[in-house]
Amino acid sequence: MSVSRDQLIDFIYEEVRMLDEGRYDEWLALWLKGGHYWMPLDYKQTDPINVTSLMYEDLFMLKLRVERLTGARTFSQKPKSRCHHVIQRPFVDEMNEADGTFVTTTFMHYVETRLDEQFLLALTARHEIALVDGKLRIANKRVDILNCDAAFRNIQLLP
Amino acid sequence: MSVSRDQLIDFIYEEVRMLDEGRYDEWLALWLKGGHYWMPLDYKQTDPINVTSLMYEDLFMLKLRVERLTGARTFSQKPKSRCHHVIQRPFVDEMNEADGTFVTTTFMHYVETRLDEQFLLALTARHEIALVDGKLRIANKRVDILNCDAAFRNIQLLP
Amino acid sequence: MSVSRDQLIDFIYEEVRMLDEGRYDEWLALWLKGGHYWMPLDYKQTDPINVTSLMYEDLFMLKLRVERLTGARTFSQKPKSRCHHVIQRPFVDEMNEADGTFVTTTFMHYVETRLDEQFLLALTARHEIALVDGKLRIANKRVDILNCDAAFRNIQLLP
Amino acid sequence: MGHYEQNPAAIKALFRGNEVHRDVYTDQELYRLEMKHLFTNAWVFVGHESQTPNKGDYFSTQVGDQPVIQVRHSDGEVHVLHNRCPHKGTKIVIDRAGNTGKFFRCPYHAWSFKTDGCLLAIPLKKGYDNTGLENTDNAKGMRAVGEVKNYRGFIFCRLAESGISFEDFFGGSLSSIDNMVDRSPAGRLEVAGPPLRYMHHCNWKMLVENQTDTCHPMVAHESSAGTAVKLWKELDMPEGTPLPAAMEIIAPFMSPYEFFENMGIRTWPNGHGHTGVHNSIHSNYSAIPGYMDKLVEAYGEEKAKAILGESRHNTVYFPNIMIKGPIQQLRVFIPLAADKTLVESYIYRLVDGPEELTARSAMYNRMINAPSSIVGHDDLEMYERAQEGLQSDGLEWVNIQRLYEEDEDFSEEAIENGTTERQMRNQFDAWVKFMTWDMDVQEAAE
Amino acid sequence: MGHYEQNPAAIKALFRGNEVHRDVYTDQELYRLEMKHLFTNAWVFVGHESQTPNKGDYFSTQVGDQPVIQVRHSDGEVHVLHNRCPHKGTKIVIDRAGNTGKFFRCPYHAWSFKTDGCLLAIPLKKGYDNTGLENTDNAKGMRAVGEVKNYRGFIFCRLAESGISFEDFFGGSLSSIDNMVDRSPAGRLEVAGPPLRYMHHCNWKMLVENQTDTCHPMVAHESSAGTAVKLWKELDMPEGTPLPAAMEIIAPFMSPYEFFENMGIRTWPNGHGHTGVHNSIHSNYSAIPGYMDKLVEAYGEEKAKAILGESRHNTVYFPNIMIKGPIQQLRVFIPLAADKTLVESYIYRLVDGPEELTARSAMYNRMINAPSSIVGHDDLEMYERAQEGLQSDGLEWVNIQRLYEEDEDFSEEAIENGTTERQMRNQFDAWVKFMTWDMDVQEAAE
Amino acid sequence: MGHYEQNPAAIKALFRGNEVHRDVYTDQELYRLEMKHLFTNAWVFVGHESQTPNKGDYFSTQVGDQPVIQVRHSDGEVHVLHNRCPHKGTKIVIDRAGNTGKFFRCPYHAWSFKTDGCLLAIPLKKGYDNTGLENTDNAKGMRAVGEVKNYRGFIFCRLAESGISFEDFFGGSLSSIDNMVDRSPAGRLEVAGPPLRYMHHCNWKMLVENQTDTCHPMVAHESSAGTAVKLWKELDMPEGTPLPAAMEIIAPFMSPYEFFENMGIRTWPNGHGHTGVHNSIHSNYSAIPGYMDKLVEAYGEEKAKAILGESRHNTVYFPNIMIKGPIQQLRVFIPLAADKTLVESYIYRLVDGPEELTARSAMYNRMINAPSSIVGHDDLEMYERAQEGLQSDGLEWVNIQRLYEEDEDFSEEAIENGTTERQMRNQFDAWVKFMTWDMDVQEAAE
Ligand code: FES
Ligand code: FES
Ligand code: FES
Ligand SMILES: [Fe+3]
Ligand SMILES: [Fe+3]
Ligand SMILES: [Fe+3]
Repeated sequence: MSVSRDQLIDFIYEEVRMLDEGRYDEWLALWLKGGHYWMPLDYKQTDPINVTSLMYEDLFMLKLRVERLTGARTFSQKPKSRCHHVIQRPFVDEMNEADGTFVTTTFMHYVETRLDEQFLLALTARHEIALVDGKLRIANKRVDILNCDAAFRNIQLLP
Repeated sequence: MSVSRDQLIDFIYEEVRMLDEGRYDEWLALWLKGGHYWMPLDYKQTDPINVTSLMYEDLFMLKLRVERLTGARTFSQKPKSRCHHVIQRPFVDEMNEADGTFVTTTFMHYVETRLDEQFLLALTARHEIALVDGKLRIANKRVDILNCDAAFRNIQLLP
Repeated sequence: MSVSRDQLIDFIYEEVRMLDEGRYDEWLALWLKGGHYWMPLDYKQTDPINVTSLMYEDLFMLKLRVERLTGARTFSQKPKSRCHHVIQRPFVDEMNEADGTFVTTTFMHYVETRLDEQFLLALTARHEIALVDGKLRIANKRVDILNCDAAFRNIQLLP
Repeated sequence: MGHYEQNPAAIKALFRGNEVHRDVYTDQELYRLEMKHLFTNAWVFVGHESQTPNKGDYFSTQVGDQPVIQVRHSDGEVHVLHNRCPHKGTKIVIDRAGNTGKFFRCPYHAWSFKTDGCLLAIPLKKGYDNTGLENTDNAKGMRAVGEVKNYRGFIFCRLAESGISFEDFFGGSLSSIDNMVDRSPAGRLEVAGPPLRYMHHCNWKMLVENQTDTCHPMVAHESSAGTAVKLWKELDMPEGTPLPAAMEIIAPFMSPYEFFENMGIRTWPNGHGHTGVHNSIHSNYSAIPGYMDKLVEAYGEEKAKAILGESRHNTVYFPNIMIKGPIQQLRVFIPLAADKTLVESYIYRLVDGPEELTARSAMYNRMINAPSSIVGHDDLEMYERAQEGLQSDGLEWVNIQRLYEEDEDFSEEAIENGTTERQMRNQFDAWVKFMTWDMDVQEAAE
Repeated sequence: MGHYEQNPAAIKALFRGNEVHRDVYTDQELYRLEMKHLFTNAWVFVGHESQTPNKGDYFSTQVGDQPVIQVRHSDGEVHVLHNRCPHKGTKIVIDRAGNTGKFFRCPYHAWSFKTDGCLLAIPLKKGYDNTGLENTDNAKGMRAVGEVKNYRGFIFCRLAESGISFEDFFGGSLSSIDNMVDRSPAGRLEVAGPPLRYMHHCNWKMLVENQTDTCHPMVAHESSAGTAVKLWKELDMPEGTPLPAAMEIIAPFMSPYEFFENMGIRTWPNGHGHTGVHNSIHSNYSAIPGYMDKLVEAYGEEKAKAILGESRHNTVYFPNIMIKGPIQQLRVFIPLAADKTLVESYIYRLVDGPEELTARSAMYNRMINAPSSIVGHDDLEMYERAQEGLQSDGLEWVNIQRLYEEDEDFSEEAIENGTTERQMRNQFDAWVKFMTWDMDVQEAAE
Repeated sequence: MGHYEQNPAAIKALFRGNEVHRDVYTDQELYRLEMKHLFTNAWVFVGHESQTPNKGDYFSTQVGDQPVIQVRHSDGEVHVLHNRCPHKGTKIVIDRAGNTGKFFRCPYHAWSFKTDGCLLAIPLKKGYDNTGLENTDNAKGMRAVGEVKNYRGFIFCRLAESGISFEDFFGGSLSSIDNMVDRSPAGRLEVAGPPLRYMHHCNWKMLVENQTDTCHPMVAHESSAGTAVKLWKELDMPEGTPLPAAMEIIAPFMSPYEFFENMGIRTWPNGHGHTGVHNSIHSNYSAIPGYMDKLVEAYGEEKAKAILGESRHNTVYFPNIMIKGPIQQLRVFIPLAADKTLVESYIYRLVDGPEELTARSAMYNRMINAPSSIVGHDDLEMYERAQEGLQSDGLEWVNIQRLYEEDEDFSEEAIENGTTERQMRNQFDAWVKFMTWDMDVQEAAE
């Protein structure tokens, strides 16, 4: 079965929508085991392991993060935060029909708000996507914040 | 006559452009009688009638709003505000070919400026669209502001 | 050879990406001689010559601007700025197949950051595109800032 | 003008009877003194009991600049506590409302408190044995405000431990709250949804004064109300077509000066007062079928008539709220800085009353008082232009002299021509009184 | 350094002739005193008469921190009024420019005023009968500034009712304005479009000092001007190819120190001065065909030659503007806070002059003074680095000692080597003079 | 509380042994005095020498509110210079790090300086002949801080020219740095990448106190650590499955009070102290194969065991850093305002040590101390709630009384129960000492 450019693009639009609508179970289900959500701390960072990142999380950590959001004693989420993406049409950078792996790059804005505060992050997301059992899945996701080395307050949801 | 997903998407792009370019007569002409422009005050608000909203306006109120903008004694518009949308590709959520009704969801940013001040709102717009006499028309429009319950100063144009 | 609406749209997406990724040589190569990058100072400004603009630059000035960014004594770029666009799908306003000239309008947000500061501009870009030797090229580019008459600090990269 | 701390004379000099010095609107030191003296010694609105209907329900807000919690205690009473953990100062709750169950628990080290503030428990308490903790105020728990009054569902408090009584402070002005509540056949109101939250870059007193400023609607709101009237005319509806609800609400803003003169203004001691003594812009709303019958049933014909006979426009409860009886609206003008004010506009449902009236209140609220309201836009424009204009040294005094008389006595209730600025003067008379309330005392003490 | 209010000695101690204390750039109290004393007692630029050509035309701006309106009155004269309604302080207009017709009308309660500020009418005036309103300043209308002068189309004002005269304040420095205006065959300028508006997070005086800082271009602007020269060389054009306009403008920034030394600097009393006494970076712009003839026609050959013979670089009119005669540019350095300055850069058209010169001015303005200018970028970088660096307690004095001489006398016009920092010292001499102008008086009065 | 400048008595009154007045967290005047006295007279962390390994390498940062540059001079030594051009105050560098070669060159007028700050050259120097420039401090170049100490790679400085010595200031507390560095078989650390930069809207001291606040983890971090433990249980792995690294890090946060009591707390004079005297949440990290052998090789068995025997938790070096020896982490709490603090969290590589330990440090850093960390989220929530809660006048004192004893003597090293708040008291004892260090002197001088 083959995958079209438009299918990959639609996949990204859908993935981001899940985050904004808090459909985390669906979102986690998109991930392949062994995948990592990486948010570098440094501009054009290459090493996720031996220098600090903002996030470099496997599925267990992502589940923990999501589960925590709904906890009765999750104080930093009383009240809850909300988030919102506006994404530019994704670029499909790689299409390896043969092994069913794909890479997309998406420029986007992320807005997170809580009480009377709101902030905006300019992001570039790189998705490694794989076709498994006829389904598109996330193999890895890298999210670069334009000013990744700036000082931030809490970033509580998933950019 | 049938309507394609792309036609619905183009319709939303065009509608928003009218607002940014101040083509209000064209914009009002898109509306069906009995339609309402609803901007909830509360997150996931369900009742537009018996609790407060930011806006819940029929065509008469929308005409009034638009007409006022050009008045000689519209003090809060001397000088005038300007607005600008950047919208993500709309999602077509419902297509009822049979009765020619459609629903789209669009994530967007709205920027409004006046003198040296400018603010940004993260919006999610839900359009109810109907095909009438071969033309796509707005049956209802709901605009949710991400931080709808935050304190705002004047929001003077149409998000 | 004919040009499709989608090709024009893709051209704009690619052009903007070059700016964000700092691929300035590629970007300069898109320009036709005699073209100007115009950023008006006034709202709906019509005259680029005899009143002040923020920018009205020919290829020589654009080359100078780009070359300067990498200079050893470019103090305002130590450290360097970074920029990022999120653009809405471009509108193709004119397609003159005959003489191979085209006009697009694109609503976009531009974010520029340096050290701990970041700002956002709401832009509307008008591209005059020409098909030359089978390649799409930039004949002219006009970038209107929504609050063009507001007071700005440094705008150092290319919106 | 010099510095005002511990200087009652300088503060009294800011109000000359017919005019007030611009510092009262622009000086940040005066703002801090307002918080420390005026909002501490006066009775200030907190919230409505229906915002915390059940035991453990809380609502977090502020009184002046003091963070407080309105909470329904296990005894069913509404308490008002300082929102500050006695251990290290952590705010106990910061969400706008919720239910805390039987006790509050601080999220930092889990000190817990009964819903009346009393200390309930400290983890690993033995760590405080023989430390003398029991001798500190911290060990007492979350401190309650000085005094709380639940008046027909509206919660007021005085931060100061002692001072003027609720009754002495409000006196006859409570009749406006009475009338609003009586409009419910059950004699009870319930809050209807969250409030509008509208930020203004101006001093809070400009907004309070505007509530009885009857010479601005036909001018400032011409672009909205005037255009509405014009558009309606253009529709050229057949004779006797009933006005749509929106027109009923907005058209009266264009009433002529005479109309507002005849409305009348009443002032009460301590800075309270209202417009619309005889009639108001709310007088001609269409009747809701069956509503009168319900009221007669509940109160008898005479009282029912009397209740609906009143159509008071805006009642100002000094220092910082306004209510509209006929549409069950309450607006709080929360002072955040000398040049920053948050307005929260609430509406209430009449228990056992017709839902149509709630719908009317909701429509009024969004049409007139929302950040997206074409009426509100021009009000905010005026306030913020004034805040900037008062920076001018060309003229340092603000004029509040319309229908002014020598030696006005604000200690007596009075009724006057509806265009007088007397109520503004009445407010500044009370402003001086409560600003200097404990200054003299403290001065003496030194 | 202690506190400065009513302390002329402390203010005088900030300037030692060869150096100045960093507080003049960083202290917010000093900023407020600059607004209250310096910008009140000095003559300050308001705008150009061509911004308000017709009766009723207005232009809103600020003098120091005072909001004012430049307006063309019915008598054809330009007036400058405080932008503050005498009723409650509302700014009468806030759009940058417009036409108000025969009168101003306050949007809040419709008090109206003639275009010279006099009260015209108050709605429902009878409400003020017997209130004594007529005895207040409020009843006089919109107050005008102390004094206004229209010098060859440039509007200046002094906020203070009395003080130094226009002629005494500017003296010989007016020759720079004369030369700029004389460049129009008709002897008139017209503003060409809106100004650039460039925000700087630094003190306004850093920008004013930079106008005669002739030792920074070849250093700070190497990345723009130097690269331009390099790129042009690389194009390797045939011998004698005329420089494009852009190169004519930017290349001279790389001139060697000798060039700037020989330019010369002239200082006048009260803080005024200019660079480019003998020649300047504007000297070698290509001539516009036919322009000289027009000037000769208008002025005769000798004067025409004299006019174009001058190529003054930057003339500083203390406290806060700079003009460039040869390209008809004026820049205002508007102080918003100790660490915040808005620069507005205007260009003017020579009435009856060639449009090519307007095009050159427009090109200069956008190339050098825009927020998007590769030259401006490095200037702002220097200012803002200095604003932050001055927070350092490692060294509290800023050095302005280049070509300094003992006991410099700024009361006499002087011409010196073009790299001297004398003009900066001249500015601080005037700064002290006008900062303390009325302090001593007031002190005495106490 | 009154005003504090030059008022040592008022400052001493803020700390009562068992409690501290909220002004120390909220008062902006006290913040400024902290910068002027505390951060000037104490030894403050600057950076690590590995951030500037080669000659000409610089790193720009701040000490208190003073902008400084850490630079490797041509003699190989690390110098700390005020980041302020002696000419007009321009910051010499503003990028976070770089290499300046043999000298610094100011971008404004090209004055240049050796990498020890000495003036190297001034363009067109003759312009200063006979001006007396040589008699100014400006002519000396970029000023160095009072004193610099490189302790095993960690650079500290004292801004004041004279005062307490490095050894007297830190005394026995240096053992924590020793243990961290000794964990490298080579006895050297290298910074591993840039630091996390986490902005907090609270006072810097809240963060420092939190470092030895052992009663908050099991409460404040239940949502992260507690949920982690729960999820891991649910995975229901076979008996003896090794904990993944993430669980090794986060699970111990849920340890019971007893665990933290037994950890123990040690305090040293001058405000230094640490948790984890006997064991800590870092004690049970899995061993890295081969690492011990390397240490034995380097130090011999006994010392190697001793090194790894220590598992000190958090060591606070007063005023504003914390280190974690077992994971080679250092956190700086940079005070930006009374209510604004920037936290920078660094990790270091053990030279010749296993990369697995660097990976563990990186994982700890991002899991616990990142702005996106689910652990950090709740800490920031507590601090910022406290900063707001302390605005409450309901209670003005913050309690730090746990395991408090009468007349505590902080001049002696002490070891206590791991849940005591003694270290917080120890910090305030030092705070008063260094806040008033030169006040009395200055007072006397007057
Ligand atoms: S701060 Fe509330 S329990 Fe410690
Ligand atoms: S404020 Fe201007 S008329 Fe009242
Ligand atoms: S400011 Fe550094 S050289 Fe002039
Ligand atoms: Fe109004
Ligand atoms: Fe310059
Ligand atoms: Fe913690």
